[in-house]
Amino acid sequence: MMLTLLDELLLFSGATLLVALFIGRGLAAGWMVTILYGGQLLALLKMAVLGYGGGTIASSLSFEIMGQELSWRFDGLSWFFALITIGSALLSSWFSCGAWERSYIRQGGNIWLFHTAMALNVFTMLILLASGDLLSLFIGWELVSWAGFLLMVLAGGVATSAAMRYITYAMAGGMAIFGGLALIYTASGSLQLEAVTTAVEQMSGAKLWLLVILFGGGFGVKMGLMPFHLWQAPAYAETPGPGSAFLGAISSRMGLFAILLVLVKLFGIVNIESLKLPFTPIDARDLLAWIAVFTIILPTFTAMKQNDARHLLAWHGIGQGGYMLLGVVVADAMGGAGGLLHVFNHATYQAALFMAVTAVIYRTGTSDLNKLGGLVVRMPLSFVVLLIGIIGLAGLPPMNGFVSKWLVYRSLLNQGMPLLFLAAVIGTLGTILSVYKLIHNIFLGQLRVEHEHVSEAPWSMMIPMLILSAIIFVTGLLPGIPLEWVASALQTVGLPVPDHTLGGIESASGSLDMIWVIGVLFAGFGVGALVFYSAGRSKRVHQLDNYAGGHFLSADVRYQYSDNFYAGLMHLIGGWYRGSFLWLERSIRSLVEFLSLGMQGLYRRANAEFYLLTTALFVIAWVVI
Amino acid sequence: MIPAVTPELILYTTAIGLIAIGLAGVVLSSHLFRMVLALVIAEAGANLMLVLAGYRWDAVAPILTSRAEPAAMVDPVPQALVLTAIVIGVGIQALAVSILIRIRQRFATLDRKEAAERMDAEIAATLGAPRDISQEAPLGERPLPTLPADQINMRGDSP
Amino acid sequence: MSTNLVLTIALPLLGAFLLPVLMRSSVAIALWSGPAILVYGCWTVAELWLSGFAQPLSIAIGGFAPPLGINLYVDSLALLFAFAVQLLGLVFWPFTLDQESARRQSLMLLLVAASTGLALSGDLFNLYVFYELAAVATFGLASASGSGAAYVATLRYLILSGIGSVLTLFGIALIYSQTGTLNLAHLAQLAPAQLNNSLGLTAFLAILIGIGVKAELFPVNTWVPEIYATASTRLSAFLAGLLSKLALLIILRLLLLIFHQPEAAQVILILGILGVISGELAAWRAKEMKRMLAFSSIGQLGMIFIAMALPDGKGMLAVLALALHHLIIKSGLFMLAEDWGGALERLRGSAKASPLGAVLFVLFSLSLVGMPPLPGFWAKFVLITELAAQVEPLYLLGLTVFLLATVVEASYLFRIAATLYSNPAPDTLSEEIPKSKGLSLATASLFGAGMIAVALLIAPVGDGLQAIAAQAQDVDLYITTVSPAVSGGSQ
Amino acid sequence: MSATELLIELTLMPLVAFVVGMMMVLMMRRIAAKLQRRVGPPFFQPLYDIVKLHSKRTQVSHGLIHDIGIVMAMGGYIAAETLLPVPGMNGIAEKGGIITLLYLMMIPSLGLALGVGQCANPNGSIGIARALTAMLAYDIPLVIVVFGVAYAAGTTNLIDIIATQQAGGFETWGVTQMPLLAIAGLIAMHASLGKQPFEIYIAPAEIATGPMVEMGGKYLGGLFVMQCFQLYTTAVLYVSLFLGGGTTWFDFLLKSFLVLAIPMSIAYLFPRYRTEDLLRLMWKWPVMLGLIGIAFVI
Amino acid sequence: MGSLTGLLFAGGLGFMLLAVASGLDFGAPPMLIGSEIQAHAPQQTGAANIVTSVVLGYRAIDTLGELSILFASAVSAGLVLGRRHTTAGTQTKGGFILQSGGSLLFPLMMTIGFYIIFHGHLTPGGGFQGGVILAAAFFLPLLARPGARLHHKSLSLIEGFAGASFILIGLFAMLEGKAFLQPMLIQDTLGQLVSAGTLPLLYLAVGLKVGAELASLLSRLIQTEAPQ
Repeated sequence: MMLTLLDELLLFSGATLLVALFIGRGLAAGWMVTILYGGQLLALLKMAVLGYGGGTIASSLSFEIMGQELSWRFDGLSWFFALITIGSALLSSWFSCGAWERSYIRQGGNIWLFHTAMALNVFTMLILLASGDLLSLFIGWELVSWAGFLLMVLAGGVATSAAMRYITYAMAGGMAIFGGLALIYTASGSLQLEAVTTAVEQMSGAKLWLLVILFGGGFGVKMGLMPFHLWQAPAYAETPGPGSAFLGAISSRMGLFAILLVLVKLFGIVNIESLKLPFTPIDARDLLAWIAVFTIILPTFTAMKQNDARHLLAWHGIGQGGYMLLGVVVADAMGGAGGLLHVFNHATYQAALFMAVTAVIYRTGTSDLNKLGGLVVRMPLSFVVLLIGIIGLAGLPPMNGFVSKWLVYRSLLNQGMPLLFLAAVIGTLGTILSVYKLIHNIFLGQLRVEHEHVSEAPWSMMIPMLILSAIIFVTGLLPGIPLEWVASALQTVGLPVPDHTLGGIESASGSLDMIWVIGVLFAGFGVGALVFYSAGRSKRVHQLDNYAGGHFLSADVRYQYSDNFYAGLMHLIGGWYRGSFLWLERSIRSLVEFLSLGMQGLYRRANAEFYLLTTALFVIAWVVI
Repeated sequence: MIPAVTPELILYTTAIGLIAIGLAGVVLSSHLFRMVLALVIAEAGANLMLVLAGYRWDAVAPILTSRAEPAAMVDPVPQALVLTAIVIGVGIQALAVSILIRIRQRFATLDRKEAAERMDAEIAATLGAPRDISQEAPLGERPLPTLPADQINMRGDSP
Repeated sequence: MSTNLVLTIALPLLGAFLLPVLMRSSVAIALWSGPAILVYGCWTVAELWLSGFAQPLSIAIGGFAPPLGINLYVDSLALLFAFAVQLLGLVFWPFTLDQESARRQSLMLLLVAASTGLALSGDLFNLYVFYELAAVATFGLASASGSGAAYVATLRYLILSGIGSVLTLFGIALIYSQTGTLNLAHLAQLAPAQLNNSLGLTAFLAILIGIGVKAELFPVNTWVPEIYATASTRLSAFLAGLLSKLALLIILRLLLLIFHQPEAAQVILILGILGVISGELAAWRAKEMKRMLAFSSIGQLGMIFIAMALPDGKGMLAVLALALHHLIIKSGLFMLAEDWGGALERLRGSAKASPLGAVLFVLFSLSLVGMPPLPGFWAKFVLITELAAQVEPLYLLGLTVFLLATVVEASYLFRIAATLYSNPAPDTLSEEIPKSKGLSLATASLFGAGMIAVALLIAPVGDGLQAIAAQAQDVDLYITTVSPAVSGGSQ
Repeated sequence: MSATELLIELTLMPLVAFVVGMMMVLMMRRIAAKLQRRVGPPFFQPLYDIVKLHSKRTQVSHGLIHDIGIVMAMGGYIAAETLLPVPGMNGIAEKGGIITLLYLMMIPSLGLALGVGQCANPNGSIGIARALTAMLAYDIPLVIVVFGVAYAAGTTNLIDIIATQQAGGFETWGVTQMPLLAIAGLIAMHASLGKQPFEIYIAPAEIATGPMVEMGGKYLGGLFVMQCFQLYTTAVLYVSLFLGGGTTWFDFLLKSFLVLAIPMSIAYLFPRYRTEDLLRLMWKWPVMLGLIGIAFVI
Repeated sequence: MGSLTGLLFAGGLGFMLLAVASGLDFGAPPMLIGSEIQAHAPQQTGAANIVTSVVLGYRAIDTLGELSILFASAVSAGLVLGRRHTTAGTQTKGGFILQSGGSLLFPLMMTIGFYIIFHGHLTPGGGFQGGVILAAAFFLPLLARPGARLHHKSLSLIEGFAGASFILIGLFAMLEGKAFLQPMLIQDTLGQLVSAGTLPLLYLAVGLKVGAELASLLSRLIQTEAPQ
């Protein structure tokens, strides 16, 4: 049997899983797994170089079960997502080797389970990305959900309850998809990918709506779209460090992949657009776009209120997902490219950010933003990584986040969607505010006494972080490289591809050339530095040599402004954080609880025979009458 | 409209009436032994119903005699069935009564509600799970939080 | 030898009668005779299956041709369940050596014989008799634990079951007085003409409610949590795993062969939906493993009822798949619960104490909620595709409830899994943490292995089930196989 | 355009901006003086100030980030100027467009924020928190305005936007085409300058000049330079968006100074708003105006 | 309130069932298999009592099942009650008339019981009816002498072997190459005491079994139900 390139990749990934499973207890196991991830990456790149040029590569694996064909294949879209998956797994795993691993074991963690869970996640994600029909898609989907659960639940304690919440949401989403699948199967008699198109042709408006809601909702749960976003932040944040880097980078993007595959590619944006909400001018696409926008704004502003670095980042992860969906839903050349490029960009900076925070936790033992500060003098490289990460996250030049957001803005501008545009910008502004809080509270300001002797993160952690930072910068400088991948993915999905150059986008209505922009920016910095340093030498003073309104500062004085960072803003919008979604979630829970109580009561009532009698009466009365 | 009183009406009414009385008895009685008795009544009704299924006007019992020409005989099958059904009923009743004896010995009561309460309490105690539902208060008034372990037996038996 | 199949009923009965006597003379023989009989039963069924069983056959008992005498109808479905009965009888065999072991074992043998009879019998009244036999044996076994709670629970079960049998008997009487026959194949012939009316429907519903008591049909299943909480776990496993399925099988046969009225299906559908809702919701709040399993089993059986309600036997495959899946999984879970009974809180840290048990629990749970490569997924898949194909809103409601119930199910099952894997409360000693061990763990592993085997061989298993379902669905085949010929008419 | 010309343009544009910016600072101070019935500073006072600050002998640094922050603050604006076309010089405006420009203008704020943060003075941090909040306030109307203009022009390229306005004289100016947006833009611009009544983040009496609390010498000097650029950039951007840019240097500068004079005149008449009041004001009136304006545009 | 609804529901159910049942054609049943059995029973089973031929021939396995149920309930009762034997010795003995009446009736009842069993294939009656009388015969002295105990060992022996012989007779038919429980006709002597092949043997087994079963059940009940 000839192994196709996809087979090789999957075998490699399976082998990684087996290695983690069987020899994952040894200390060298982490390195071995990392190397195997590298092998997967090579296999993936080999695929791009050798066998795949916009077409698809089939796997030689296929089944027929109960009359259903199951097959797996790779195309441009899968490749793009697989690249991010394997890349982030490689770096996260690398990050986890050595120092972090040892400290994890010291704290009673099960490193074997961790490596296995990571490998399992990667493997299942590849399976999902390779799915060649709806059934294999669903299978992959569920596998990914449960693999994610495994990774999330590792840390125990708070993580367990977060993971439990996750699995309830994920199951609900999975069941929605299951229902959608059944609808399609009924309409078309098949679960091949083409069946969706057939089903769409046959179905009426109401059923199509149902289908869009089922699929959109189901996939949206994984993306953390509103109103299904509550689970994500705690679940990702409480995962052991490298795990949260990995999850934050790619896990929830599986939802976007599925949306792209099912709703955009198979369903067709046109069909979605043709679904009108009765009595309103809104169609299903607008609805999705607005959901995306709310997903941008609300989690971003929730992030602003977080006092734990990991939670803050995780909340942003949800918000950034909104940009991706927004771009994809707008579905013109720039929007699609922006959405997909943002997947890549987000993966890079989110992983870098989580790693930096993990490095801080590794050294200081806490990620509480009110218990840190001033670490820049002790961990300068970590600071740089975090800085690069937050510039990317906030979408400012010169990092890669800017390019993808620029594309999304441009598409909204071109399509004339002012409110969505405005909302997207509000999201960005909110991001800037909260990431400043992040970097300020960790790295700037007063260094605490207990962190006086903290040293820089070990190199085993530093190198992947630096690699990621480099990627963030380089893909910001030369967005043409990832855009090439994005273009191939866009073609697969059937969306238009923008004209792109190495430095950015070529367009009649306003181009972007990052090489120039970054060039002048750095030239400007150079000039600024020239002006600045040409003046007299400055004297480095102690951090407590500071203006204190006439008081003398000493080491025991807590002189850091961290709590309630945006007091003025919160004074105005604080009242809007009513936790309506939490309330909703809780009330659903209470409802189930109440019903459950009722049902138990039903079964515990003394007079069981009464039920029998009544049932018999009603049933027979129904027949007779 | 009053239907004409025919033999079949009387017979069917008796059979079904027995079932209905039995069922009502089971539902209404608050004493376990009476429930068993009501069950016996209901069974009698069902058996009667079964016998009626095989009845023929002007027919004799299905036993061959030396007479040359056999007269019309009633259906023998339901009779055999009823025979079986009755014995089954007896077996079940005997078992029920023996269980009743034990319940009375254990719980010193045959009141339906009380016995159920005791059962719940005992289950809860043996399983170590808190008992969260009382059978007496209506749904809305039941205590939502779980009872602490030391209080489980407070409402149940204190022998 | 197909007629040997009768022995799978007769020998356990013989063994049951003789066991108490044997016990007096030789403990060793008595101890091993039961398992030997069951092994022989397994072997008989398996041999028939392996010797190229293709066409269903009918075995006349006493040599009387079917409509007059009683026949056993043997098709793949019946054979499958007969095998399951014998096997599970063996697996759940009460290997105790105490004073009452003879009684218990003989009751178990009776239960096995009755269950086999339920799987095979082709006569309505005979089914009733076996049903009652199974019931009485169950009462005995359920009360055997000797606690006061067990007695009360058994009595309540007994009374409920008693009313059920009254109703069943009433239904049989109605059918007999309408058609004059009791043979299922014969009834299937006559049904379109004589039972396709409100009378036939009433008879069916009476039987449905009666038999539904065992099949955990809502709302005549209130006995379930009590009995499962008080009876021995092995019995619970047998009841939840197998006996309920046999009751289902009877209802299914009746529905397929005799009662084609849409109302019949609708009633089953509604009750099934209510069963799913009530069971799964009640399980959500259960604080204790056995009771949770009891409620969950009510919910699962509700799902099977929903499948059964699909018109024209379309749900046959789904019923079969769900039933067999539930059989394996619930039996396994109950075996785990044998050591893990009691408040859920106590289970904290059990995964460390017995890793295999915890892994099995997670696997079973995953399959139960339908995680894809595991068999549960395929069973659910078959069901929902059929459900979605229906146009009637009630079926779609069933679909919705089914999907939502799965979410609830995942939620409570994994709450337990999380408890298992969480760290024990600080003040508990390691000896206090319940461990899953010994025989029950081995049995659970057996079921786990079975489940994994099915998952790996899903394609052939699926094809096999499809064949079985197709055969069971074929009413004409049933009639021609039994060929109930009555020369003269009535009078 | 040859590389040399481009290089010259890229050098000249920031220089011009710096010079003009200094004059704008001067104008601002003069207006303040007039309103407060003072004489006001001499013409070269801004230059003197910069030179003086840079040549101070005590230069207190709180660490590398403190320095880098100032560098970023200046460098960001210097880069931004090259994206802002002036008469005769387009720089690299077509390679970035207005969105890039807006984002580049945030870099100095970020730099400043980093630098201030490093100082470990809560007054500074509070000031930055307030400044960022203020940014959240005024950027929303500003973005609406930018969207409206860009959508009306059908491009994000500032050169094209200016060209469309100049095509038909005064009638095609943004301010006549989109008066509501122009008003909203003016308010937003005023706020973005951080002058009274929107200077809560400095609040000298309350938080000791906020961000500037630890700044002295060349640090303050850097900020001074930054302010020059800021005034210039804001004014020119407004001119480019609404007043048809400049065909000649004369009308270009005239428009720029005039535009800037309006908020300056208002600024010194008002006390300051609290942060939340600033937010409320910005989110209410300019946003409303802007949205109505956009509605007209679309 | 609950009891009122219960009553109403039960009444309603009865009414509904009545409405349904009134559709039946009373007194003229279809008798599909009934008449068929009537026609063939004498040849196939050789029993003059057609009910007997149904019970032991056509539906013999029902009867086996029914025996098993009785057995099961006896065993279950044994399980339930067998844990503790409280002697009923504290009870007052019955009077002289009661005691001697019981002794007097015992042989009579035994005779009648066995008579009914042995003529089950000819006349009304049979194993069940006779078995019950046998049980009563044993039970009567027990009532008269509360302290007396039945011999459980022998009872259970009878129980076991009677049931087993029923099955063994059926299995014997299989050994002969016939179907399970197929009646083995020796000769066609309809109406004779020794006729109907194995049916009387089966009825004997049934009778003994029922008698033993009921006797042991009742004696268990009476032994356990002692005042505490």
